[in-house]
Amino acid sequence: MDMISLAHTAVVPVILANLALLASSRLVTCIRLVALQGAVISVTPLIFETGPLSVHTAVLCAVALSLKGLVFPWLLHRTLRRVVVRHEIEPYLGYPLSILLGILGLLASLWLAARLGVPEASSRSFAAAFATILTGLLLIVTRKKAFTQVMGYLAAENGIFLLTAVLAPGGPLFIELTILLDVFVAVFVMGIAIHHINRQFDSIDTDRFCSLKD
Amino acid sequence: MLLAILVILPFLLGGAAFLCRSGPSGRGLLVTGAGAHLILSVAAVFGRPDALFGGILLLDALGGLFLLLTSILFAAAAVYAVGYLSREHTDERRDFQEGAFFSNAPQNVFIACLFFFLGSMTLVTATHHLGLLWVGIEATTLASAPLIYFHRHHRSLEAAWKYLVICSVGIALALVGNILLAAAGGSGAPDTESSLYLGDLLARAKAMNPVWFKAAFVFLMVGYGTKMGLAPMHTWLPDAHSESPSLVSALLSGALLNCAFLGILRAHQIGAAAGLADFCSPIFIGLGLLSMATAAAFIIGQGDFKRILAYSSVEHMGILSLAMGLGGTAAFGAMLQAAAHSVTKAMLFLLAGNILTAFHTKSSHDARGVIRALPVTGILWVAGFLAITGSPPFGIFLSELTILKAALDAGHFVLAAAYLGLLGLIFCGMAVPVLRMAQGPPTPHIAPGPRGEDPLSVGPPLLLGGLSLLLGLFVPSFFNDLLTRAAALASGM
Amino acid sequence: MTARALSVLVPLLAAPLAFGVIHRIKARFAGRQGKPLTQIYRDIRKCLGKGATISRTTTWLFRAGPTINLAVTLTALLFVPLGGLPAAVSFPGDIFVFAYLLAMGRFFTIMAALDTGSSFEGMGASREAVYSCLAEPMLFLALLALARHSGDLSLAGMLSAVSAGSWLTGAPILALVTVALFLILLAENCRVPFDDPTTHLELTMIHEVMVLDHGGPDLGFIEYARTLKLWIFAAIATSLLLPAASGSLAFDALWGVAGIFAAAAAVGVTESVMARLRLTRVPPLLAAAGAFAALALILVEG
Amino acid sequence: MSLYLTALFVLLASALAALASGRGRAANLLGPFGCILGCLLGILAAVSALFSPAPPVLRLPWSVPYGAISLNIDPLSALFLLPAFILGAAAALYGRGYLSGLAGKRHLGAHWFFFCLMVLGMSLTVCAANAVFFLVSWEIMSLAPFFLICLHHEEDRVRSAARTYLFAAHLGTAFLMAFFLILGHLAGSMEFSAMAAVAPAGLGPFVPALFFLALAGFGVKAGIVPLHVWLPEAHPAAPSHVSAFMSGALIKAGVYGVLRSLTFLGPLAPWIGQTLLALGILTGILGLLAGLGQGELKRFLAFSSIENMGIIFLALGLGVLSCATGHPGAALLAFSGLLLHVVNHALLKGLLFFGAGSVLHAVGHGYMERLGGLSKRMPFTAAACVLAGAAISGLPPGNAFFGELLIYVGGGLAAMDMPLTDAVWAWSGVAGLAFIGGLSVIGFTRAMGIVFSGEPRSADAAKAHDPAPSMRAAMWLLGMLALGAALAAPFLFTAMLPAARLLLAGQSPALPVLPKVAVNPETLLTAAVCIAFGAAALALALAFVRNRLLSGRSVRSHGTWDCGYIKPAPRMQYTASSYAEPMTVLFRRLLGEKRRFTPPDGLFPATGASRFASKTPDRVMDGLFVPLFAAVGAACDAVKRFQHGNLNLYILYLLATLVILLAAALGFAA
Repeated sequence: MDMISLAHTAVVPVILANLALLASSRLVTCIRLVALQGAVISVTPLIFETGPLSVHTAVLCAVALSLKGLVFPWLLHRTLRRVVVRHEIEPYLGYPLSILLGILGLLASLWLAARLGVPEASSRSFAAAFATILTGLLLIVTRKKAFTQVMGYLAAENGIFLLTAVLAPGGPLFIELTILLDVFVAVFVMGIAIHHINRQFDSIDTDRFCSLKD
Repeated sequence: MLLAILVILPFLLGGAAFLCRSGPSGRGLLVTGAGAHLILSVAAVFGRPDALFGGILLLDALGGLFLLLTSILFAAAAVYAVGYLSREHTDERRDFQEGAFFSNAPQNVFIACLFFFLGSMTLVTATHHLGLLWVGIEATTLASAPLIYFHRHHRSLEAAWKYLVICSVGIALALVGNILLAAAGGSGAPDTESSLYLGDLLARAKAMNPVWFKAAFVFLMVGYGTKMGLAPMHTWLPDAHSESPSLVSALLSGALLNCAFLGILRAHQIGAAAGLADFCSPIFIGLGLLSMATAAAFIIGQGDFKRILAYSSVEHMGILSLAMGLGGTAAFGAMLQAAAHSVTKAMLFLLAGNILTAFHTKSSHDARGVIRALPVTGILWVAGFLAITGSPPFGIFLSELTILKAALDAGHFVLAAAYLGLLGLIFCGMAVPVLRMAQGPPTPHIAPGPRGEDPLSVGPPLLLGGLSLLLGLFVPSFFNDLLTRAAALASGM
Repeated sequence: MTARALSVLVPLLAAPLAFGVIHRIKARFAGRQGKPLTQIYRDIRKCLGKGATISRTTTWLFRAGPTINLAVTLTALLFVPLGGLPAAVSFPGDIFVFAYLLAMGRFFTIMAALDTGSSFEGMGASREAVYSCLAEPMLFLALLALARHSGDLSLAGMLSAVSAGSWLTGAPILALVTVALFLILLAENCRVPFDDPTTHLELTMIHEVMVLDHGGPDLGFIEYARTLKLWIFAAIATSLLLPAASGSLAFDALWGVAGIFAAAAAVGVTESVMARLRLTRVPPLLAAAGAFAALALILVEG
Repeated sequence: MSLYLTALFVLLASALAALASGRGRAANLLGPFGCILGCLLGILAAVSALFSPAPPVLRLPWSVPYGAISLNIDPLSALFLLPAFILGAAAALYGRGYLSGLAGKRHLGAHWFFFCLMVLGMSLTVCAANAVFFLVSWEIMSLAPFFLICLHHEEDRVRSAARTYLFAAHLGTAFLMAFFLILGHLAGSMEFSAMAAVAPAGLGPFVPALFFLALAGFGVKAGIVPLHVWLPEAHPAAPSHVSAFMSGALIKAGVYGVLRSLTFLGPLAPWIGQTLLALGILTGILGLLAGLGQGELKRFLAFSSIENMGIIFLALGLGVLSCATGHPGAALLAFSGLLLHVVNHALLKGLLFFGAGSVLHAVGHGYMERLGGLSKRMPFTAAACVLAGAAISGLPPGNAFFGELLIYVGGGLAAMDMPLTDAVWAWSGVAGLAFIGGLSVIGFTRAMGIVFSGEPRSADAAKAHDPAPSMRAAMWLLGMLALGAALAAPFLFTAMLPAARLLLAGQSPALPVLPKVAVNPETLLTAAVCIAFGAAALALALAFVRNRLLSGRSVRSHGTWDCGYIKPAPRMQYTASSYAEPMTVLFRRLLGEKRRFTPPDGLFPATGASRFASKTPDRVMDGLFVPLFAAVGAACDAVKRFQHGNLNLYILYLLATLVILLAAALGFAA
C-alpha cells in the first residue's frame, strides 16, 4: 500500500468515530470513541513522514499516543466515577439530526479543502481533520452535560492534531510537546472543575448554569 | 538571557508560592516577585536584549509595550492583593448575594496561579514563535480559571467553567489558524519547511498563498478574538469579570485581553506584509463596531457595576479592533488606547473591589454615596469613569481622538458618526450608574473602618489613575517612541 | 431752533387739552354737556397741591413709578415732530430709543402697581404688560414700513418725508400704516376697544386699576404723562395725513395741533360708538394691526 | 502674554492650594482670593490684549498627538476673556460669603478647586489656537461645572440636574470633535491659523456639514432651542455663584465657539444667516415664553439666559445675512451689537443670579409663589434685582439697551436696503427682537414684582434679610460695572470694533477694513447715552420736585386699597402664574402647560377644597429627549436577551461567526 492510500485508509476510522460520537448516547462509549480516535490520529505523523523515521516524529507519536490513548481516558473515567451522574448524554439536538449535521460538516470540510486547493494527496485527510474539529464543536454546542463538552474539546483537539500532521509537520518538537502539555493541563483542569461543579450543583448539566446573564 | 529569566522567573516563583504555606510570607513573595518582574521588564523593554533560542524569544516594540503594561498592572495588583488577601480568610463565609455559605481557595494556590498567569502572559509578549504564543495564551486561560474560582461559590464556578470552555474552544480555533498559516507559506502542500517563526513568515509573506492566509486569518481572528472579548464571542467576559476577585478582573481586563490582541496583531503583521491588509480591515472594523454596539446595548440599563466595567472592556477591545482596521495613524491611536485602557480599567476594577468590600453588593442601586463613605475611592471612581469614557484630560481621550481623526481622514464619515454615537451612548449609559453610586447620602452603616481607607487598597488605583492622567497630559518621549515603533510594527509599516 | 423748541413746548402746554376734546366728544355723543375742556388742567393742579396717602406695603418702587414714567414720556417727546415742525432731537435709529424709553416708563408703572400687593393692580399690570408686549412689534413694523418708504431711520425724518402729497404715489402703504398706527395709539393709550378708562369696575380696567393707590402729586404726574403719551401717538399717527411743511412756523404748528385734536376727536368717536372688547379678543386685534403694517412693508418697493 | 500666563498660573495654584487646604475655612479663604487675584490679573491681560496692535501669541510643543500648546489672544478672544475673568472674580467674592456657612460640612477645597479650574478652562478655551488643545480646554471647562453643580448632591433634584448637564456637555463635545477633525483634515493641520486660511476654497461641499456640526456642538453650550434643556435644570441646582458664572460667562463660550467657527468657514451663504436668525428668534421667544411658566426664580433666570442667547444668535444671523447680501454696514452694527450684548448680559445676569442667590440664602428656596415683600426686608437686593431686571429687558439707560440698539439699527438698515426676499428676514428680526423685549418686560416685572413687592406669602419670606457684606460687595461690583458699561457704551463699542471687524473680515474678506455705515455707531451710541441718562436725570429732578411738593403736607400711611374687602390677606395677592396667565393662555398649545383645577363648590366651600396648580414642563425635554432616551433604553433591554446564560448558545455564536466570516472570506470575496 502506498502512502496516499494508507492515509486514505487511516481517515476512515476517524470519520466513522466522528459519526459514532454524534450518535452515542452513553458517556462511557464517548470516552472510548474519543480515545480510539485519538490513538489512530496519534500515529498519522508516521504515515505522512516522507523520509526515514525521525526521532522527532517518533517521540511525538509516542507522547501523543500515550496521552490520547491512555492518560485522557483514564483521567476521564476517574472523574466519571467520582461524579455520580446518570451516564446518559442529554442532547439539545436529537441523534439523527446530530449525525446529519456531522455529515454536513464533512461536506463543508470537503468544500473547504477544494476551495483552499489542498493537493489531492492530503485533501481527504484534511477534510477528515476538519470534520473532526467540527464534530467536536457540534458536541459542545448540542450536548447539555459539562462532561460532553470536555469530550467535544478532545475530539476537536484530535482533529487539530491530524491537521498539523497533514499540513505543517515541521515545527520544533518542544513546541509540539508544549501544545500537548497544554491540552493535558486543560483536560486536567476541566476534570477538577467538573468535580467542583458536581459538588456545587449536584449535577453536571450546563443548563443549570443560568444565574449569570443580563 | 534577560528574556529567559523574565519568562521563567514567574513560573519558579509560582512553584515557590505553592509550597509556601504561611500567609504573610506568601504575600511578601508576591510583592517581591512582582517588583522584580517590573524591574526586569523595564530593563528588557528599554534594553532591547538579543533574541534567544534562534528567535523563539524575541522582544520587539509591540511585545515590549504589552509586556510593560502587563508588568505594571501586575505590580499594582500584587500590592493590592496584600491588603485583599489579608482581609479575605479561608474560613466559611456568607455570600452576600444569596446568603449561601462558601469559602475561599487557599492563598498559596491563588498566589501560585497569579504567578503562572504572569508567566504565561510574559511568554506571550516575549515570543516570536506563533506556536509558542498560542501555548502562552492557552496557558493564561488555564492559569486564570482557578483565579476566577477563588471565591468557591456556584456563581464563580459557573463563570470559571464558561470561561474555560469558551476560551479553550476559541483558542483551539486559533491553533487551526496557526496551522493554516504555517501551511500558507507552502501553498497548502504538506511542507516540512513551514515554520511559525514570525520572522520567517514575514519574510515569505509575499509568496504566500492568499486564500490560505485568509482562512488562517479568519480562524485566528475568531480564536484570539474570543479571548480578546470581541462581540459576539465576548460572552464569557462579563461573567468572568464580575465573579472573579477584583484584582483578577483588573489583570484579565488590563493585561490578558491585550495579550490576545497581540496574537491578532501578529497575524495582521503577516497580512500587511503579504499585502492583504485590505482583506483584514473590514473584519477588524466589522467586529470592532459590533463590539462597541454590543457593549453600548449591555451597559445601558446595567445594574451590576462590575459587569458594566466588563462590557466597557468589550467596548474598548472593539475600539482597538476598529483602529487596526482603519490602519495608518489609527494604529498609533490603538497602541495609545491599549496602554491607556489597561491602566484605567485596572484602576476601575481595583476600585470596584474596594466598593464591593465596603458595601457587600455589586448592584449600583444599593451601593450609594461612595464619595461620602470612601472619599478616595469615590473620587477616583468618578475620575476613572471620566477617563474610561474618553474625557480629557485623560489618555483615552487622545487615543480616541486620534482614531476618529484617522477615520475622518480616510473619509469614513458614516463610520466616524457611528463611532462617536456609540461612544456617546456608552458615556450616558455608564454615567447613570456610576454617578448614582458615587453621589448622594451613603447606604447606612457603611464606614471605611476605624483607620479610614486602607492605603494598600487605594494606593495602587491612585497610581494607575495618575498614569492615566499622565498619558492625557503628556506622553513622555521614550514612551511615545515605544508607541510609535509598536504601531509601525502592528500596521506593518 | 425755535421750531424745535416749539415742538416740545406746545405739547407740554396743550397736551391736556386733547384729553378735554375726547371727553367733550364723548359727552356730546351721550347727549350731555360735558366737562369744560380745561378740566384736566384743574385736576392736575389739584393733585399737585395735595398731600398723599401711601400704602404701608409699598416701597420706593411705588413712589418712583409715576416720576419715572413722566420723565421718560417727557424725554420721548423730544423725538416727536409737531406737524411740519422738526423734532427737538433726531438721529437715525432714534425710533428704537423712543420706543424703549416708553417701555421703561411702563416697566416702572407696572412695578409700582405690583408694589402695592393688591390683586386688582396686579391684574391690571399683567394685562398692560401683555398688550404692550404685543403692540411693540407692531409699532416697529409700522415704523419700518415708513422707514423703508422714506429711506430714513429717524422718527422725525421718516414722518416729515411723508405728507398728504405722498398719498398720490403710495396711498395703499400709507393708508395701511395709518390704520396700524391708530390701532397702536388706542392700545398704547388704553382706549376703547382695548381698555375702558371710565369703567366703574376694577376687574375690567387695565390702566386705571394700576394706579388705584396713587394720590396727590403722584397722581398728577400720572395724569399729565398720560396726556403727553396720547399727544405723542396722535402726532405720529396724524403726521402722515398733514400737508407738507410750508416753512412758516405758525402755519406748520397749527396744522400739527389741529391734526392732534382731530385724532383726539377720532378717539372720542371710537369710544362713543364702540364697546370695550373682551380681553381674549384684544390680541387678534393687535395682530391685525401687525398684519396691516407687514402688508405695508411688503408693498414698499425696496 | 506673560500677564495672561501669570493669571493662569495663579488660578492653577489657587486651585491646587484650595484642594490641599481641606474642607474648611482655609479653603474658603485661599480658593476665592486666589481666584480673585488670578482674575484681576487676567482682566488686565485681556484689556491690554484688546488694545494691543498685534495679538499676543504663544506656541509650545506638546507631546500629545496633533497637539500643541498654542495660544492666540486676538481681539475676539480678549473680548470673551472679559466676562470670564470679571464674573470669575465677582463670583468668587460672592461665593466666599455664600459658602461660609458650609465650611467643614462640604468639601470646600474641592469646590474651589473645580471653580478655579472652570475659570481656567474657560480662559484657555477662548484663547486656544490648536484644535486638540481647544478640545481639552473645552472639556475641562465643561466638566468642572458638573462637580460644582453637585455641591448638594444628596438631593435627587441636584443629581438629576447634574446628570442632564453632563450628558449635554459630553454629547455636545462629540459634535465638536467631528467638526474640528474634519476641518483639520481639510486644512491639513490642527492649528486654527491653518483652518482660517483654508476657507473657502478648501472646504468645498463640506461647509453645510461643518456649519451644522459647529452649531450643534457649540449650540448645546450656548443653550439654543432645542438644545437648551440642560440650562433650566442645571442653573437652579447649582450654588448661585456658580449659576452666575455659568450663565454669565460659560454659555458665552458656546457663542465664542460659533463665532470662531464662522471665521473658519469663510463667507457664508445667505441661508446660513437665515438659519441663525430663525434659530435666534425661536430661542428668544420660546425661551421667555417657557420662562413665564416657571415658578422658581433661578429657573426663570435660566430661561432668560436662553432668551439672551436667542438675541445674540439673532444678531449673528442678521450679520451673516447682511454680509452675504452685500450690506456690510448693517453687518458691522449687528456684530458689534452682539459683542456688546455678550458683555452686558454677562454683567447683568451675574448680578441677577447673585440677587437670586441672596434670596435663596435668606429664605431657603426660590419659589415665587411663597415669596413676596422682600423689598422691605432686603432692600439692597431688591433694588439691585429690579434695576438689573429692567436693564436686562433692554430698557434704557441700562447697559443691555445699547447692545440691542446697535442690533436694532443694524436690522433697521438691513430692512430698509435689502431686496424684499431678504428684507423679510430683517423685519422678522426686528419684530422678533421687539417681541422678545416685551416678553422680557413681562418676565422680569413678574419675577421681581412677585418676589420683592407686596407682602410676604410665607413665614420664611417674612424673616429674610440682606446678605453678608462680601456678597453685597460682589453685587455692587457688577452693578457699578454695568452702570459703567452703560455710560461708556460708545467707548466700549470702539474697544470691540477690532473683534467685530474680525468677524466681518471672515464673512466679507474683500471689503475694506471698516465699511462705510449709513449710521455712525459712535454718534448713535453717544446720542443714546445722552438721551437715556438725560431721562434718568430728569426723573431725579422730578423726584426732587415731588418730594418738595409733599414736604410740607400730610403723608399718611394706610393699607393698600382693597376695594372694600374686609379681610385682605397676603395669600390673596396676585400670583406669579396669574400674572403670566394672559400670555401663557395665548401660547398654551405651544408651551404645553398642564393645569389641575378643582373649582370651589357650593355657596360656602370648605377650606382647602378648591385647588389650582399649573406646571409648564419643557416641551423639548418631555417631547423629544425623554422619549428618545427611553426608546434607546428599551431597545437595549431587548438586545440583552442574547446574553442568555446558556453556554451552548455562546459557543454557537462563536461557531456562527466563524462560519459566516469563512464563507464571506472564501466564498464571496475571493
